[in-house]
Amino acid sequence: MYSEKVMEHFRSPRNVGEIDNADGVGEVGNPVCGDMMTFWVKIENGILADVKFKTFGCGAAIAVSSMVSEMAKGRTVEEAMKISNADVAKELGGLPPNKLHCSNLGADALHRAIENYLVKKRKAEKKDCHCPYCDTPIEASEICAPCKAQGRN
Amino acid sequence: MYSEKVMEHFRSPRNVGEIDNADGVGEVGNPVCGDMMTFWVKIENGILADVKFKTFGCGAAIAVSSMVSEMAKGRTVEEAMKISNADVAKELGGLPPNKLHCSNLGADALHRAIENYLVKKRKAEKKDCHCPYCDTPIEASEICAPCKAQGRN
Amino acid sequence: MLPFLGGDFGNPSSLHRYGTGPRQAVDAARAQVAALVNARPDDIVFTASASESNNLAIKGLALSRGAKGRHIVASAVEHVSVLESLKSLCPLGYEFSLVPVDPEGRVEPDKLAAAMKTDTVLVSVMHANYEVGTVQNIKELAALARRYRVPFHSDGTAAVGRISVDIADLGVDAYTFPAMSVYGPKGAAALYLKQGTRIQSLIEGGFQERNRRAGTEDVAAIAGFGAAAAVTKTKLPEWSAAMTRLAQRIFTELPKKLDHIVFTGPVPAGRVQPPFSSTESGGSPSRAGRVQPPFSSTESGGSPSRVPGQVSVVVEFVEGEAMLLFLDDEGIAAASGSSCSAKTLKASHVLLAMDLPHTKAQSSLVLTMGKDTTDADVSLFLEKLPPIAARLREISPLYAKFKKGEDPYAVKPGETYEEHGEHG
Amino acid sequence: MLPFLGGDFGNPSSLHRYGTGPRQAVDAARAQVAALVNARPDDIVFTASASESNNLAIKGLALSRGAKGRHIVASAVEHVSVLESLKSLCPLGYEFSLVPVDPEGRVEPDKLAAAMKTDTVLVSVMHANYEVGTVQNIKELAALARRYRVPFHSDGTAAVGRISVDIADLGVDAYTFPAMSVYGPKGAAALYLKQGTRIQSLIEGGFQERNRRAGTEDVAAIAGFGAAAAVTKTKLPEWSAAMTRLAQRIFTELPKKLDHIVFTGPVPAGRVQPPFSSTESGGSPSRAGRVQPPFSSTESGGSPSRVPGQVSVVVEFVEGEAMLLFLDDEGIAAASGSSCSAKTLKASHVLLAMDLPHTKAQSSLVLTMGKDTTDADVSLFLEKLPPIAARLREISPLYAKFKKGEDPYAVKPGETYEEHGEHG
Ligand SMILES: Cc1ncc(COP(=O)(O)O)c(C=O)c1O
Ligand SMILES: Cc1ncc(COP(=O)(O)O)c(C=O)c1O
Repeated sequence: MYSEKVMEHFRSPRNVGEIDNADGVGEVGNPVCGDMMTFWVKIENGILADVKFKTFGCGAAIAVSSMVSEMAKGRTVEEAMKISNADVAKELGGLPPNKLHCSNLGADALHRAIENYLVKKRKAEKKDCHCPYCDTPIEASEICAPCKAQGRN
Repeated sequence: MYSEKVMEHFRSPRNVGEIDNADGVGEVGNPVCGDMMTFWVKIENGILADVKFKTFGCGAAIAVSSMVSEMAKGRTVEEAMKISNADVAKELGGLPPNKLHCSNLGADALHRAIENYLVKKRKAEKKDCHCPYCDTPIEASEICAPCKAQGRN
Repeated sequence: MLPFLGGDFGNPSSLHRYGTGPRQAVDAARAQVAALVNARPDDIVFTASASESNNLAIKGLALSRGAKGRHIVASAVEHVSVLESLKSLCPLGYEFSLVPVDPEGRVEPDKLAAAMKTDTVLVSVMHANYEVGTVQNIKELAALARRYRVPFHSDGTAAVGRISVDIADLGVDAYTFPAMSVYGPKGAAALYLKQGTRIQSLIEGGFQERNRRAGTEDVAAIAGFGAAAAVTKTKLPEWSAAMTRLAQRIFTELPKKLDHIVFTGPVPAGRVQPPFSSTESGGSPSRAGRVQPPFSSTESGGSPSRVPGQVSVVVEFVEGEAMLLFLDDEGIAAASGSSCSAKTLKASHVLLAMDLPHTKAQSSLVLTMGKDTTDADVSLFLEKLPPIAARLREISPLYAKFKKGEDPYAVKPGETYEEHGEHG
Repeated sequence: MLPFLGGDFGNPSSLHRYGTGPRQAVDAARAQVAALVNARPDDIVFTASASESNNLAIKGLALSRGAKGRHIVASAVEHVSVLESLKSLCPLGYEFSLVPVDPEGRVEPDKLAAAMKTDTVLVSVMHANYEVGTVQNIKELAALARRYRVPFHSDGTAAVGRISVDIADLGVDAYTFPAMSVYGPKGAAALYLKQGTRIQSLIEGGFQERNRRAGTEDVAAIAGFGAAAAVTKTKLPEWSAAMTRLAQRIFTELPKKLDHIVFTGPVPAGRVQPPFSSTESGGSPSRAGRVQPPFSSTESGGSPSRVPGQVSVVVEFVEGEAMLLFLDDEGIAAASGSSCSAKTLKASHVLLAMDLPHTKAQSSLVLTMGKDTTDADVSLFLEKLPPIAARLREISPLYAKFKKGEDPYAVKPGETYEEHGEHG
């Protein structure tokens, strides 16, 4: 059912664990749904110096988390934010159709952790609320309405 | 599907043929239905001295005809009239449920041939219409109403 | 070693290793079966019998279109599993029309078109008839249905394994064929369902067969089906040629050895079909002494009008089942459309639909050859049938009447013409 | 030698000799299968799978009683083939009520009685549950239905081959069981139908199976079913005892090797069920720390309340499918009720019906022993599961939270509780 690559990442997941005093933490999913992922990121000079995760979920969820952590590590924040679900599934040599949603979760969890970092960073620097993407104070700009609507900050 | 006895009578039916100048002839069934039987009887001193038949029909129909002819031969007219469908099926060691109607046909054909003889005999002797069973002129008696109703004379 | 059963041991749908071998076996068979009929593997649904495939097709396609309409068109010569499926839909508000066939069993496109209504949601016409061998021009009929935007199902049970079937070319939406058509095991059959065809399942529950047929797959039977399909794909031309030649021997030689016989269904090129020994009410007079139009194996649509290796013949004055029993004694397996040989005790609806009178249907004999049928088998049949027929004619009151110059089929006054299902 | 195919070669329904062997084989198997469950051979209908038997029973019994009423009662823990059959009847004007079960999966007679309506025409309650092993008191439930003069069907797939089944004693009108329950081949199953029970066929056409299921019989699979049933009849007491003992080892030994586990379904006599590691909304508080009532193998109705050889357990903080994959690596086949391990991506409706919270259902593990399961297999499982669970807990964010004293299942504000079928 799973490709060899998926099974390999499932059996020996990379980057499992937590980062103490992480720069960003992101959690997606829910144990009710059967999948839950938490990502921790350490960021140095705009680069993901370390990425760790913990996952409660099926073989695909664990393999996806592992693959995402590998793909993200060493990348710039901008590059990491661009890692898409499709990229993850492709790197894993494909996923069974009914497990594709797991790849969504993995990328989402990473992005949440990075956003968490960006928000914290803005807050520390400017002490007010900025859109994590466009770097504009949220009260000041209309263009961030979508971000706001999604509750991203 | 068929018992050995049925197959034996089917393969070597007894009394096949016609009787020239038979005392009685009876025909039942119809080629449309898939079964048709004709019986011929020769009657001497109230006894069925000879019985012959021809049958268009399935294995059961042929075996039944053969068995009926054997059971009837040498019997008195009264005895032969009492041969029932159940008797025939029993003598044959049973018939498949969907072939039981064939045993009806066989006894019926014999009875028709005998009735045909009785009617001819009455006609010849008395030149009027008598009930073949009770020997009473039909116009004269009420007790033969059932026979009349069945159109037996 | 896999110590536990996992709830569904050796089940192709299951996650664990036990499942891997069986799933691969089923998928390999699916590819082989699809290749035989030029279909996409994903469009093959495995079932347990041609009857199940037909039930699934008729009920499933009709029920899933109930909101659009509830009228179905089928030919009058379909297998009972199609006809009974149609009847079962009547209490649910469905109606059906049976398209008549010509005296050789063919569905004429005009007649099919005439049966179509605005609320027709399904057309079903079998590819070949199991009883008289007639091959329909499915390509033309399916194109006609397509013009009405109505899905088209064809029962290919008697066609697959005898003629080469290209489902893509035929243009059908659904197509039935069992493993037995390719000498595969009992217990496996296919329903081809064109990609995107909506259908309501007959057996519901698990997600096997892409949600179209629940229940643990019969892996062994399916694998056997696949293997048999693969062999058939290579061997078919050879087998067909052999069966055609053997059947031709019967068409040519039997009339020389036995009188008062009439072949039914499309009869090979140029043969003069002898007339029935007597005409009667219900018998179409045009049948008497007609010259059969020649047919070649590249007739319309490239398909022959008769399947290879199929012979059906009326042996007059003799009842079908009685012939079968004596043939069986000689080691010859045959079938008949007579009422006595049918569980229903009704004469074959196929023969009656071809305008053959009841009395003649009772005398039918059907021979179906297989890949292993030999010249010796045919010779045995040609040798044994005439004495069997003679023996049965000797005891037949019909033959006696015929010989005396009487009409053996004359209707006696007051006779009712019910078949003997009613007697019992 | 039988040179011709006779239209239906080697078909048990056919007249000629080819048919004789197969027909005898089918009838012999029918007697063997009937003997296993103390039924009349004529009351056994052969089908191709338990799913088909269930579909035939539910749809066939309900449809043939549509004029009388259109309400059906079933338990909430039925197999999908029953549940989907029920759903398929809704567009035809049928309704159904699902009777809830107690936390050990049992249907209480009072609850069944409460679900009955004046227009109820069918009751269906499975004999044993495949996922949590609960055995229902069918005798009592069937007697209840009989008082309402409503036919009673039971799915015995998980009971036959594990406990001794006496259909006459159970008093049911219809009973499903596949060959696989007795280690027979895939492709054969039975539906027992009490003499005189009206039913509409699912697969219509020919007259096979006394007109209750059309299609050429899968003689090989049916013969295998018969042989397997005969062996099971003699061996069952021995097999059951062995499986019971092996399961008991897991019930006794696993808690000593692995913490934070909870057995589901009826748990053997006198064991203290550990409480869940955290209570939460939806989890019934009565579950925490309850002492399991003892059960013996001669509980009400003489049947044990759990099938031999069935173990179901929640391994907290670990997702089911992940455990299955690692167990598979060790050669151990298991199943899970987690949503990720289901094709539907929904957590087991059986576990949820037993009031187990979603979060716990995701961590379920189901072990089903067979006659060939050995002590070594059980030891292997007892040895391998704890490190697998430990490894997965190590990467589980839930376990991390639990260890930090947080509630791992706390609901975050704004979270929606949809299962992940919705994500994809
Ligand atoms: C209780 C029960 N009923 C029915 C079925 C369906 O069996 P099949 O897939 O063989 O049709 C199963 C399968 O596991 C089952 O456990
Ligand atoms: C044309 C056709 N369709 C369907 C069937 C049904 O086949 P089965 O009994 O294997 O289901 C037959 C059987 O002879 C057939 O000839």
